[in-house]
Amino acid sequence: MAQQHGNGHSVQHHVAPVIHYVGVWLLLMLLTGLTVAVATVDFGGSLNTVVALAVAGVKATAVIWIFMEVRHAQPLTKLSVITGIFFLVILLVFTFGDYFGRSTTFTPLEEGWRSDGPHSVGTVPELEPKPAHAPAKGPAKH
Amino acid sequence: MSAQSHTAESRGLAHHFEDFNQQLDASTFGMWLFLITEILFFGGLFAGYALYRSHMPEGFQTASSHLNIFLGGFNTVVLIASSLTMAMAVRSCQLGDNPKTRNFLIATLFLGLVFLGVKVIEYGEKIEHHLVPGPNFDTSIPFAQGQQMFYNFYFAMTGMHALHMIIGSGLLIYFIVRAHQGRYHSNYFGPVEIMGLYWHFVDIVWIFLFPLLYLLGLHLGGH
Amino acid sequence: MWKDFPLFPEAASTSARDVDLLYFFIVAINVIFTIGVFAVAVYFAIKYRRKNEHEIPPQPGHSTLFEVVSSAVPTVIVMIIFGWGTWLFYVNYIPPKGAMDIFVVGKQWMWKLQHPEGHREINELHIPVGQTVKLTMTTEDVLHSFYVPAFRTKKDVVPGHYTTLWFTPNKVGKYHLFCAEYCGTQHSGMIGWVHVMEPADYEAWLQGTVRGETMSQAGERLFGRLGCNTCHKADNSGRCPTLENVFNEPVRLANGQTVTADEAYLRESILKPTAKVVAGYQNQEMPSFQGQVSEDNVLQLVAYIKSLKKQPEVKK
Amino acid sequence: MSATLTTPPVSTQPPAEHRPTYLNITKTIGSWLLTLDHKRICLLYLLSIALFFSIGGFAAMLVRLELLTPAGDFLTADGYNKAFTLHGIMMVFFFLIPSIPATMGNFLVPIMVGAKDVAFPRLNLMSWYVFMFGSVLAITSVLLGGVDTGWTFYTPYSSTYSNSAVTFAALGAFVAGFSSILTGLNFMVTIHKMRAPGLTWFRLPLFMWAIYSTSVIQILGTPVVAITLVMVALERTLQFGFFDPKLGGDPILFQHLFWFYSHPAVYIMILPALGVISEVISAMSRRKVYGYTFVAMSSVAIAIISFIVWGHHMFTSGQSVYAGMVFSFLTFLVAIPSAIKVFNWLGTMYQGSISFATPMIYALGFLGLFAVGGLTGLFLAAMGTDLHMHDTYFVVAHFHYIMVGGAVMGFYAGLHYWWPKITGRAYPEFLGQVAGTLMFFGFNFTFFPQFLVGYLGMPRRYHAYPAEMQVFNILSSVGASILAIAYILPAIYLAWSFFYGKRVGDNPWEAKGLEWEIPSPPPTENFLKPVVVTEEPYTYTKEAH
Repeated sequence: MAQQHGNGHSVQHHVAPVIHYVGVWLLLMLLTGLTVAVATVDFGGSLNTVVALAVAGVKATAVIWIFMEVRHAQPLTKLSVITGIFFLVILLVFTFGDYFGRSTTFTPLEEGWRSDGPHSVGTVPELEPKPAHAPAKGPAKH
Repeated sequence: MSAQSHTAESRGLAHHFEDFNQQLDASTFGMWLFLITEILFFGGLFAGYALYRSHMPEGFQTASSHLNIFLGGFNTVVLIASSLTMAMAVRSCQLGDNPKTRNFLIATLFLGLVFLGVKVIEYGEKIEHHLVPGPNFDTSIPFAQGQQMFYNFYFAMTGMHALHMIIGSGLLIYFIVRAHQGRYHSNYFGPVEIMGLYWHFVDIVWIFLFPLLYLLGLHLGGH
Repeated sequence: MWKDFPLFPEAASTSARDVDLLYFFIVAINVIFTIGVFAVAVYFAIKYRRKNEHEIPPQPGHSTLFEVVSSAVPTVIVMIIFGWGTWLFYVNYIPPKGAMDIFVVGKQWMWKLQHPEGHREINELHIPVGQTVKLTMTTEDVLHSFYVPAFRTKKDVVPGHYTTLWFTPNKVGKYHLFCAEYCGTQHSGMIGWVHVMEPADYEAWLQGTVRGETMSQAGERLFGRLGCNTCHKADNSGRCPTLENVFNEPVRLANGQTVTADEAYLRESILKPTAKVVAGYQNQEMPSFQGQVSEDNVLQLVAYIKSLKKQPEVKK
Repeated sequence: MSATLTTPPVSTQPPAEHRPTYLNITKTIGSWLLTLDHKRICLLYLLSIALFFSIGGFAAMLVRLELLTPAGDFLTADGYNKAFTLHGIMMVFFFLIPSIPATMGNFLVPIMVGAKDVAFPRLNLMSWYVFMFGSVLAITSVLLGGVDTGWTFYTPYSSTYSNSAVTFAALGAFVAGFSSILTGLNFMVTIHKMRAPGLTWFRLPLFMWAIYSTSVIQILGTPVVAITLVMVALERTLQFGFFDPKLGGDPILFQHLFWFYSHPAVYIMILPALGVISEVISAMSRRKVYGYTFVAMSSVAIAIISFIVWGHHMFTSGQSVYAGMVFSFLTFLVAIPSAIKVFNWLGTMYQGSISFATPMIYALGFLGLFAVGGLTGLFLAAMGTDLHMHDTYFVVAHFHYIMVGGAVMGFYAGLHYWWPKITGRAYPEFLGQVAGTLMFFGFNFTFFPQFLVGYLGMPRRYHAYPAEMQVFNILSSVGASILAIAYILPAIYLAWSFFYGKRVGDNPWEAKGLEWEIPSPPPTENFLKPVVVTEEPYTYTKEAH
């Protein structure tokens, strides 16, 4: 894919009509209005962020696809855009994986484990390593 | 990317490239790789922002409600317009029309400076209200710790974004001069296209910053 | 001579033996593969050494079987180690019930340890053999790490969080205590000893040392001095929730979530009251005590709140 | 791969003194400092990293001298902390990361790709100046009293409690990171866009695959540490409390952001060495690399998997047990490609015609030490044992086996293998073999005792330790002095050979590769005639030469 040297010197590069650019500009203006409108509605909890990011994502894709001419670009350029975003997602997912994983605070009470985090792990048989002598019961917290 | 040029029709072709196609290919791909590093560079800040927002939601929402939505929205519109003028500049450069390119670049530069002007106003406002994190941060406000963390990221992110705008404006001036000298032609427009990629990227960063920083608590009302 | 220079650390806790077992398993694999690889390389180098300057040896073919085996065998071995190591960690991750609580506060270059009965120790920890001990640890400044090599375990101590570590010593003796996370100039001075004693000697030690007030007594004194009792009343008549019987019970928050009132929750509510506000109470009432109370005081207040029981039982 | 060059057989080229080469084409200092020639930039880098390697080595000697005695009596506590931090920063940011990519990579990438120069020559020179500016910042931090946070800059110590010149060191590392990004970017574009006709991906030498994978990591990882160091600098100067627990910050977030780059960074250090060893073993045994595609793909696999394993640095920092399990599992996976490479190297040596020239001595040493380094990683990837071994000298020994046993041995192997091509002169063979063997034994003498004292529980970064651990530290310090000699010896005879070494032909090893088909030292434009590549790499055909 690197070797399709153009025949001779000229660079074939088809130039998009102006209407494409103005069209995208209008789309972006609309989406900005939508961003503000969407922010006034309470979708409850974390859904607000998801919706806000989705609208911003659409705007960003429009800019990338048309303004930055990725639609005419080689597959390699498309791949590099996706790789960049993919590794950013890796950073976010694994970092938050750690933080969300922590919220399941285990309280090994009598009836087995009860997690207080948003997602309950359910009852897991009590793992009781045999201390030499079991003194009086008392809540031990992680 | 373009080194000394000798014959007229191969003006702007660097010695180590076979032809214009390879040179454009290489420089565009190189720019995209640089933009990947920028995605991850801002990504680190977004990761920090997202984590602390999930830890201190009320602080972030209260602080975000102080921000002036109108100025933020106006800036977004200005930046989208500058993206349009930038794209038109690249298009006219591809057609080899140097004067038109120069004019669109000047428009982009003007919009960029308007954006920076609005930022200066906003920063001035924050400094007045002692909302700049650090020793003189006004800790009497509710959720002081959460608000201070919000302003940490507000100044870090918009500051880094403004820095990229300043660098962009400097580059625009350079390209305006070269366009004015008529350096570009339909085979040699790579540098302006790369400038366009950089500018559009900076616009995309703002597209994400605007909802995350300005519209955070809008649904709670109270603006 | 070798007694002074041990080649292998003492194993003084129940989990030490398991860790050593996994250690020897991996050492065995390491020895086999290292000797194998290096011996084969040297053998080939000698057997196929170049005879004359321009010799061209037969060129290799390609056998996918070799490739599959050379990746499958390491994968299997490595998964065995993964399973074993993760099981070992997971089993020891949850402190068993009924452990003796010790509170540890790391401070730049010393360990402050507090027994609930009131004994305070600096860089020293006296514990009876066989008694499971659970350490609830925090730090007043930078990161530290509570590390006892003889028990084969360590845990970083992070400012702003409680981290826990537990072990059950099963051998009497005096073992090193180190700070394993770099914490500044005297990082290598932040060391001490863990004395594992026979229960009888431990009791003697308990009586022998001067006993300050217990942690909950110190907590009660602080509770009064800081004016907490003006709002937190036993009969729930104050403007703030009562604290009787609160510890380790579910608490409904203003934002609808339910959280267990564990040590971390109590600490956060003292230092950052607005973080998790109890349902039915505004969030502006309680001032933050950040900076007014040290980590030791917070631990004492938590111990006091843990000791508050509904029926007017004599204070432990 | 042999390329059908249309020039007459090279041997009839006039000797190097009488024809223009990239070395003698211009003589002024200005022409060297403003050069756009990738081969000259390689030599500029070689000199600068030799300087930083000696500074780092000097700091290492201070550390080893201090650890001779249990009591901290040679250096003060603060002095020791600054010594090991200087050792860490100099070695990681200013020697290991640029070592092979910036020197041999710069020299060979355009040649192995069949191009006149890298894609962006001016960017290449700029990356050297950015690198030197970064080093000036780091040296300034030393002159201002040194920095005592360790090369990991862990907050909150680095951002609020340390009163040493942390900001300068952090900005120095930040700027050096940019030089690494620019080099990686340059190589990726060159390999993608400037390959000679007929040079498909699977005809690229394995060194190119290794450099390509390293560039992927440099581009994807370095920006994250750049922003993290900027955040630390902001926190120190303007009190922006990103990581300050008193202002609601979380030090664990710093660790996540830091290790997201710093673990892939250790693969930036070792991957080029793996590429060099593939080249050296293939040339010294005169055999095609066994399982070429597997070895190439394992480089790329390492580059990608290295981004999802960083949690194994944080098993003991209160990380959630689920995240720990996921990170532990993935860390074990990343060991597999390295195992594939080692077995395929052995396959290459089987039935080969193996010469014991210096590069092969270093490559054999590499095989042994890299095997130990890789396998001792298994202890630290398993959560059960990591609890005991984290932050002890076991970890120090593990990563030195990979970095010094692997990356530095690989660097020396490559330096000796391509020395005739870079300078057109031969290095003294016997001295080279002596230095290689000395380095292997000196290295083991230094770092093997650290495994034992590590399991005994001696924590990292201690300048005073319990008396019963003294034997191991004495052994290690003695070994370190042998290792120092083994490092200085090549520096001396290579410098000598640069000016007075015996002239060599274009292919002294009779190896296969585009770089062996051009004169040594090569002319500025590398290839005298356009290059067309027609066959697989490493094709040592049966007919006698």
